[in-house]
Amino acid sequence: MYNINLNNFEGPLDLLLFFIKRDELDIYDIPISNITAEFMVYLELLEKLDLEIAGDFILMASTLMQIKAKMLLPKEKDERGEEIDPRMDLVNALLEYKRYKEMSEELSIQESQERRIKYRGNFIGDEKRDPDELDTLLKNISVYDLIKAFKSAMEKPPPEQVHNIERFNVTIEEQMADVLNKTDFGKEVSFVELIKGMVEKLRIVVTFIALLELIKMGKIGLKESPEFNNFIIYGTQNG
Amino acid sequence: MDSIYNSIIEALIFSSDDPLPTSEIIKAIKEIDGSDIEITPKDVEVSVDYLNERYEDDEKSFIIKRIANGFAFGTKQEYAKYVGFLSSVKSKRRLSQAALETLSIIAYKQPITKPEIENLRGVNSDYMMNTLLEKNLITIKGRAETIGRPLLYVTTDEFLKYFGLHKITDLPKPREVDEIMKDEDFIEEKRKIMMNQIEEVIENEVESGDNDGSTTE
Amino acid sequence: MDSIYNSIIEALIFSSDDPLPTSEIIKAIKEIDGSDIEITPKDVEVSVDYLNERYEDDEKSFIIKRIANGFAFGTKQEYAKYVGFLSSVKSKRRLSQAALETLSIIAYKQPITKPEIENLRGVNSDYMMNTLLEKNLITIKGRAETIGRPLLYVTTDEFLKYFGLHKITDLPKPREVDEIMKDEDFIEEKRKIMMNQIEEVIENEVESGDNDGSTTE
Repeated sequence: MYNINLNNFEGPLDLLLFFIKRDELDIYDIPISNITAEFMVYLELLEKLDLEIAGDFILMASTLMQIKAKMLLPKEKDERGEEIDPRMDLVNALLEYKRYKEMSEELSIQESQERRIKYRGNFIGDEKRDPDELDTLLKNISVYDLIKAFKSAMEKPPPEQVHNIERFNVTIEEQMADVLNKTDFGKEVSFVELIKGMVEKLRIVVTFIALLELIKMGKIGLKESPEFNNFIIYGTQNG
Repeated sequence: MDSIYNSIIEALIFSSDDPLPTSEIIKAIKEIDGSDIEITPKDVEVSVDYLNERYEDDEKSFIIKRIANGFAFGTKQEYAKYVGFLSSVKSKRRLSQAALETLSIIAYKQPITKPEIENLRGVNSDYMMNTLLEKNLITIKGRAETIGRPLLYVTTDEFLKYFGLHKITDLPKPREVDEIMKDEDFIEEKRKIMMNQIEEVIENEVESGDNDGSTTE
Repeated sequence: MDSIYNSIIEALIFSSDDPLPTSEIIKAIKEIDGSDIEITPKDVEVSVDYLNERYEDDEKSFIIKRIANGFAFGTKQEYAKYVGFLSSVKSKRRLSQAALETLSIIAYKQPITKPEIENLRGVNSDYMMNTLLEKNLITIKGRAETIGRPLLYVTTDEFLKYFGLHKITDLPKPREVDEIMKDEDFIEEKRKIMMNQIEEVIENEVESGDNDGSTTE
């Protein structure tokens, strides 16, 4: 009787590979009867020692016995009339498993090598400067700044003179929706950009009132723009 | 002291997760290379000074600093803004545990209102909600019919993309997560049932086939 | 690219607590010095190579490694025993054979479902999957389109880092089944011998610097 370290096998496939290697068996022509018997001895040993047996070993036992039984019967044939070896599926599973078992050995080597290396893990000595000062992200804009920017926008001559007069039907609600849309969660738009293309002063006024309304509701925020007389509007949505 | 210890001292300080005291450096070297190695605290000081001079000469961006009774590597002041930018970007990008918690509540209970979220988490969630909105992981979808008509929050397509999901129902079910966790009792039960079923087969098999009289007991 | 960026790139990598991708390096530099700074991924690569040559010439105990899709400073192998003495290396437990097996299947066949893994291994893998998920070596990414829509598993950046790989494509190629048959035993034996040698060296090193008797297994 060979010495088998009971905890050496990761599963039934591993155990079968062990048998095949130990007895120098041809994997394509496994003596299924012998190997089944060996497998059963191992299984019983596990039982006797009251070790935890995974259901997988038991499942393999039944698979082996099934194959064994099929070997005694006339061979089934595939669609081309060739005999199907009842061991074929098992052989394929063994080979595929062996492939990954080999790779796990590669990985184990990599693991060993990598364990010899230590990456830097102590960063308290690093000099850091908070880059906040670089951002113009400051919320110290007063309503005065707002009015100033608004006034400057109103004073700019419209790019084109439009003569036709139509019924003017812009609402604060519409403009609010427009602003919210343009500042959709995190998106930013500058005031100058926002009113670009607005030819009617009234539309700019209504947009401005919409802005005030949204600020009051806390749905947008303002911050400084690098440009003079302009400011950035951004969405906040904190309810 | 042999000059080879300059590199070893460098490696030791580099690899330590805390500022490394002189005594530890000496201890490590003696432990590995033998207690007969002659190395004094003074030697270590001299070695660190030598290393730092080399870093200066070679225009390295880091030096060894004396911090909290030990030595630690640190990047220099000249690079503070670059280093600072990196760490601020990182801290912004990493979804904090709190954000993740909030996000998971929204993901599994959507559509959900802020009061409901706060009720579940037990803390104010304004900041978290804003962060998630800013990162476009959640969005607002209508209002609840309840009093005050609070806004309803749902996850976005960006959220799905981030987590590699096609649709929101692809989220792992809590049950599936439990399944991954090993349930010892369950496995043991399953084993016993299977074992009993196969016991008979084995016995028949052993008797009919390789009958040597030894059966399972 | 100005040579001053060698030092800046060095500082950025040195101060990053995770492997730093090229894109982050470029972003940090452009953010601080202006978006008109011309710096390409190629420049960063060249710079890192230059820095590493300098470390070699200066006999530094650490170099920049390409790992987990980025760059990180790490100690050279020669210093392993000293570094190991400072604990954190030796305290890491090695992965079990079963864990490595499961991991190699996931690494090569990702994205992959649990039933597929179990089919290949021939054993129930709940416990292994849980261990690997907890160690952050694998993670869940979406679902398969097959019946039951099982969860899909992939390896993480932590996996790359753990095995010292730069990209997932750096994994050694598995052999074809035919090939395995041809020289099965020879290769197998050679590998075993190699493994044992490496193990021994490590264990000796760890043990020699470690008098509490707890070694790797």
